[in-house]
Amino acid sequence: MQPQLTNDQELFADTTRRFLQEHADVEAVRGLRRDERGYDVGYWRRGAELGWTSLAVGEEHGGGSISDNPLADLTIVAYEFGRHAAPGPLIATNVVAAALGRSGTAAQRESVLPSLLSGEGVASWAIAEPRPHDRLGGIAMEATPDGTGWSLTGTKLQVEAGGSADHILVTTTSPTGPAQFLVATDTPGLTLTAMQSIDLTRRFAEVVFDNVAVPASAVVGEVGHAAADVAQQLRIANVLQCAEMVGAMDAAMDITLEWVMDRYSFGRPLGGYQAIKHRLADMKTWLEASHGIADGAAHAVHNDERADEMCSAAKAYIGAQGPELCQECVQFHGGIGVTYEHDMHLFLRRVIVNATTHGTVTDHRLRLTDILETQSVGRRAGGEAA
Amino acid sequence: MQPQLTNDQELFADTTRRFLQEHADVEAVRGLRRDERGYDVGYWRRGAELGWTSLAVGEEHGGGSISDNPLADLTIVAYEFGRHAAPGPLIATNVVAAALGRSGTAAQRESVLPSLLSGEGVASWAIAEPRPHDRLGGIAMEATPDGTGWSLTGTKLQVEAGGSADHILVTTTSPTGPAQFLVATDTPGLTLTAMQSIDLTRRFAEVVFDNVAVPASAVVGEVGHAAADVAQQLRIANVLQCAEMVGAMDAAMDITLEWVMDRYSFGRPLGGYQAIKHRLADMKTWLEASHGIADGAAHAVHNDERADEMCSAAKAYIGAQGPELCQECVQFHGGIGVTYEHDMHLFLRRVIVNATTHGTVTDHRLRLTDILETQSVGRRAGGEAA
Amino acid sequence: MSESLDEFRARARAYIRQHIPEGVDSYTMGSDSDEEELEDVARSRELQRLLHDGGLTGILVPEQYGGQGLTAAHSEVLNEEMAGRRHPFRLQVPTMTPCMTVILEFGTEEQKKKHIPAILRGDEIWMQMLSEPGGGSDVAGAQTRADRDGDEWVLNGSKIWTTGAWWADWALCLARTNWDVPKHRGLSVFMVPFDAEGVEMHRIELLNGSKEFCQEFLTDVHIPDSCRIGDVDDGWTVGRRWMFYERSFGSSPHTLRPAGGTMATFGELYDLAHEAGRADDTQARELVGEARALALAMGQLAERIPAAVTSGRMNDQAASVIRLMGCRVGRRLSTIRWELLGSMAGAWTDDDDDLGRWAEAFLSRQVSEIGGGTTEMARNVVSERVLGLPRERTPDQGVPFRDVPMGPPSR
Amino acid sequence: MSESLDEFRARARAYIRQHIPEGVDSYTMGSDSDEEELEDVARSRELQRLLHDGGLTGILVPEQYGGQGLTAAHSEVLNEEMAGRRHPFRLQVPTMTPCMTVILEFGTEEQKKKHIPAILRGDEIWMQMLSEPGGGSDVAGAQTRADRDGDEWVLNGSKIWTTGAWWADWALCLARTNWDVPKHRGLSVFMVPFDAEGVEMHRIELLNGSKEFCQEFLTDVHIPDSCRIGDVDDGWTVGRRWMFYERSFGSSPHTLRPAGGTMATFGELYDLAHEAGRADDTQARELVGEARALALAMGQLAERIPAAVTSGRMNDQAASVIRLMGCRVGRRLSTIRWELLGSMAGAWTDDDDDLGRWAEAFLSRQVSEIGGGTTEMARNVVSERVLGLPRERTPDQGVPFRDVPMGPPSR
Repeated sequence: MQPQLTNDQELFADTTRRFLQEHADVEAVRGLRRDERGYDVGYWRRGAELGWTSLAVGEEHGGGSISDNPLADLTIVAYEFGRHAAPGPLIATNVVAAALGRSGTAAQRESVLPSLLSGEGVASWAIAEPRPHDRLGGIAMEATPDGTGWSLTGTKLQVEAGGSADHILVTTTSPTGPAQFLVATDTPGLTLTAMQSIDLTRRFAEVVFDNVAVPASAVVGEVGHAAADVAQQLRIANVLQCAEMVGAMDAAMDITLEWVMDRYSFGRPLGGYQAIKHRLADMKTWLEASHGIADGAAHAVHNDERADEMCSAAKAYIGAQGPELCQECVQFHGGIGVTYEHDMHLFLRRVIVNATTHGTVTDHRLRLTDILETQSVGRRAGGEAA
Repeated sequence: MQPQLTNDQELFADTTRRFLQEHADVEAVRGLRRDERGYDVGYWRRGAELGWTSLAVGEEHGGGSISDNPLADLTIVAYEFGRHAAPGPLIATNVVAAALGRSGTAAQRESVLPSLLSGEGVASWAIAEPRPHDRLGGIAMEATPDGTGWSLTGTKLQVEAGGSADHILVTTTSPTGPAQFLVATDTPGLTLTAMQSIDLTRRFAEVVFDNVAVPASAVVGEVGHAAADVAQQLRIANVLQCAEMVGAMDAAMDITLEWVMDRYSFGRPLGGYQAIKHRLADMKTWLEASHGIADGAAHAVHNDERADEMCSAAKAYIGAQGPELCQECVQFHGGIGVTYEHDMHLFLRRVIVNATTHGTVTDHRLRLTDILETQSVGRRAGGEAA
Repeated sequence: MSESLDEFRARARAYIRQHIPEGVDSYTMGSDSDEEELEDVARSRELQRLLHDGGLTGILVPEQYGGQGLTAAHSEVLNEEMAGRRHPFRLQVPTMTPCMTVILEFGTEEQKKKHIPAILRGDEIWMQMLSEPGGGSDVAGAQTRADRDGDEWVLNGSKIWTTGAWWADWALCLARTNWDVPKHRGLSVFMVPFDAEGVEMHRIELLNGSKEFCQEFLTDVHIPDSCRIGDVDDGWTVGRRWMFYERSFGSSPHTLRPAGGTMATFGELYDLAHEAGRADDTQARELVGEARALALAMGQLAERIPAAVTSGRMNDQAASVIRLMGCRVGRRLSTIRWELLGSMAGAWTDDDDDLGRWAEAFLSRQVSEIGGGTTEMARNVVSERVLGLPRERTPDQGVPFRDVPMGPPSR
Repeated sequence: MSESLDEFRARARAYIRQHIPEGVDSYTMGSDSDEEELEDVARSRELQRLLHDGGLTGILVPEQYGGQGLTAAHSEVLNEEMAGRRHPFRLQVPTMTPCMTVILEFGTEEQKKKHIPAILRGDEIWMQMLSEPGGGSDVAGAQTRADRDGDEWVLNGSKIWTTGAWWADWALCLARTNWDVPKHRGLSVFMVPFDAEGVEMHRIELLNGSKEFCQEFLTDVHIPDSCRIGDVDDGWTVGRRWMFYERSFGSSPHTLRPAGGTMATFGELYDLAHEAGRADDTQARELVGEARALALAMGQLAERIPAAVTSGRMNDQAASVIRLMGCRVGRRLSTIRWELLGSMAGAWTDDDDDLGRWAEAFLSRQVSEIGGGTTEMARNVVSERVLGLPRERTPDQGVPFRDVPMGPPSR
């Protein structure tokens, strides 16, 4: 990630790193394997005190960033989360907190935001849907007007930390276009079911809305005009996912480099065999490019310039190379690398999950082509060189 | 290709090999670069005398095979063609000769076949069409009844040796289904235009039929019922293409193995570097698998058992690995490998062309899925395990 | 005198139809609970006994050791006749090959008479004690020691990656009997019963939750010299063949592989795309076709190489070509399946458990590139022993084993 | 005193708008006839002269050598202002870097005063005489010899893969001046004018018909000692930096790269799919998206690594990471384009000449993985110099060059 941090960012990174080393070491992570939430509530609250959930929210709403680039600050946490395969609803909470900071009503900000910022409460974003609407951006769930409020019906998948969340920010269609609602998870008609996942500590839920009645005050932003908010949420989610993946890849690579230097085979260190060296050289290249494109995406979102394109490029590239890099790391470890007691799979799991939620590699590649198509059509129509 | 040849086949292979070594060495091939036909007429006639064009035609029609498996005999020639990147309309002529032997009229057999068998005449098959009908099996060209004969209109591409051919076997649709016609290239309304190609000696043509009037006697097989003939022609073409590709891959690999043993870098032979060795091991694996699947396809066509599936698997596998193998061979040669004076590109060219005509890799993969789909639907409908 | 293929087929068919239940057995790692696995082992023993009683085991094994004394062609016929029938798949590898084949090739008359009939009856399940913790791909660098003590040998050390050792009976064990000679010249092979005193078993959990693999700790395990296979210090002669058999198990005529067994797997690929809702998408369809082509090419290669070895056109190291192809194809197929899953590849509902299974298979993708010899070792063998490229220079060549650099100690 | 970025931008913009024609120059190998190429070289010299007269060349070169004495940031501004304008692309690499940068770093005052202003004016086009036939990736194994003869050096040998040497003026040449020391310690670097007596030039035809590369035969070429750069036998000090500059040319502030130059290439990918009739096919669309992601990742990497080197976080060998990524991305992009062509990839009509160009580009796919250092060398450097893995042991280390095993002689 960012090669150049400010002093304040360095300090923040260091604090987060040391906190995770102490409270989210690999043994702690393994211990959470069958934990219902997948994280310790006290741990999460203390993380929130460090600022994990406040960075993407303006000071006027109780948040605050380290630098003038809140998203960059947030990627620092996400990167460290990846490096430690750390537990906790980081992406889910921050996406909702940022959305409320941006487009929430005063009442939502007052009633829900503070608990997210303090780590007492958890919220998550529900966007993905089952087949045949499982492609990125496919939304079939409908909000229909119901008196002064709305009635919501549909199914959402891969809702991160759904089981721990007090509130769900749900994205729907409506008669006038995209809409979003903030719904308490104890609202009648809403059913949460745990999903199975590759990740050891991250929990996902299926959330079924069966004629869930919500008041007009549940609307986030404006009904029919939520597209920009949804896009921004996806960007934040993607940027954080990428930062996490890069962190996990860094961890996997470091462990592997140490291993191939220590491990002797036929009287020579593994890392001295040219076939291994060449593959590690390729992996280093993927890793550095992943850092680069992850930073590029964060930068593009911050500057609101080619943001979707860079986010999709980052997810498409890292989502393809990340799992490959971690699998190569497993391979170089031999037998020990495929055991549960070895740490490698924790990073592999995290990378796999991030590569497939909020858009698969294929989804993001297709979106890149959509963007190129628009540019190409524009270029041919306008007769100007891009 | 076939690890076990009969004695007769061995002898035939040897004769062909020695003939090609003498008359189609790499210098001869390079010399044909700007030759209009891409081969010497006398050379082709002498090859025909060796049997190159007679194998797929029954003895009753003047042909004759070496063993009881004419297709296997033919792959022996195709393999040697690949090994030498040899010139001459081998695939084109044999496909048409086999088609006439199988479904030609007595008149066609008498008037056209003898010249193909003697090497005096050349014929080619016109099947591929321009976009949007360029996918394998896409036929838009129509034959419409016209008095007692037929009128043909449409465009055909990648017609091998079109410029040398006296006759074209053209595949069309008709009001009652697929149809095929044998058309002399000097028929009014038929226009041949040379296409550009990667191959140095193989020439392809675009053939435009503009209301070409042909008599009923031009029909090959039965109008509306040509599907089986077309399928068989494609199988023969694919099997021969694969045998050629395997031959070219073998040649490229042999040259490369010799090179990496002779060439020293940093005081050691290139072939002693583990990174190179491991890639060569992969290439050997692709090569052996290509031999295996090429033989498997020839065998499947001979036995008429899972023929389309095996042909498509062979083209899909070899079409993907063949160019990669040859490119790796180029890479290991370094600078000299990308020069015109080095032989490597002759084999690369041949493999690339064969990989893309009569169905690209993608085409054949998609056809494999079509076949699986039929089996799967059948399995689910019939309730039986495949 | 010897039974013709047709006679054999008729006999096999009749017996199988009457005695062997219909169904397909195949192996999915980590999918069973311990109880299920033990039941399955018991069922495998029963099936083996059933086949044995019908004269359908040990097809190539001489009759004096309880086999049929027939040919590989008979074995193929048996595979065909077993299509669609349950079979004792847990007794095939490593019991029938490499273990039984090693005993058959190197065992004394007494050893063969004792163990081979028991194996064919399903009474003895064998495993391989080959790899060691810290040993990696360097099997000949074994550090488990066997010290002579009169008519006995005393074994000390640790072996790892022994599949299903917790329900098996015996193992072949490679141990070091001489530390003062280069590594290949100081090894010997022993037959070790798992119930011997001093054998402690520890089960290893894999990343996908499977506990199939074991690590054995050998502490002063006493083994009679009659359990030694091959000459003292000449264990590598046995070991090379052992590993050849291991690498070529997929095409061995000593294992039972009911015909059509893999066809279902091929079909599954399309079904997977269909189930994942992507059967109409050219991108997914191309992946399915790519996988299909790879699987068919793999199948043809697995026929071609043994034929080439039999005819003498290739040496027996060519089995590594099959192993390498298997690694590469396996990796790609696993990845293709994962790609077909779409968003279900990371988190899935209980309803989509069939899809989730493939997500977990992707997680453990490298298992099959490590177990049974790594892809890297296969590449070494293919490049050096098949292509004849120069051997890798390593510091363990020609020096006494005790002087070979070992790196920091592993656990 | 020094010109601010804004001032510089204003000055550059005004001059460029008035003097530099609109258009895009880029390099497509083998696409021109000799006549076209010579015209293009002449046009490049003119453009260079135009820029020079506007004070827009040698941005980082000190004023005493005819440059502007400004910074990399100014160079970036110039690239931005040059967007959409013709530029002297044939004078960038290897003339500006690595040749001019090597002279700037190692040349004497006299050498710099003589050559750098001439280069900036477009009067001298430079090439690299580095590779040798039979040398492969082992640049330091040069066998071209330079023998001292009073105040002169006599060069004998052959160099190869010199791009466009037939229309260039000068070259840097690496030659062996001492055969009795290990290879890195017996080299020296010379400046050689192509019109010197004894220089014979042979053009090499590439597989795609391009005749851009040359081989030079040097027979008793006499060069004054004043043409030597760096100390005698210390040529590898120069050579290492030379090759560093070569590897990092893509991000060098010494070369002019009008902004947006590569955007057209990105757009082309979609257009190619569209033209090939496959723009509605998800399979083709995924390939286009994959290519786009690779290109963007490549772009970010090319920014990240130099920043990391500048900040000291990585050493200057990290340029090989960019080179390696370029090789891998280039290979994949070339393959993707070829796949998008469909059946036109093997044979195409004149109407589809645009598509055929990509088929020919696939044919010469490896050129960019060989020229400028092979992918394999880049992997060696990344693994050994960036990751710090053990160096490959080779028999040429520490022995006199004349005793290094060479294998059979090459032509």
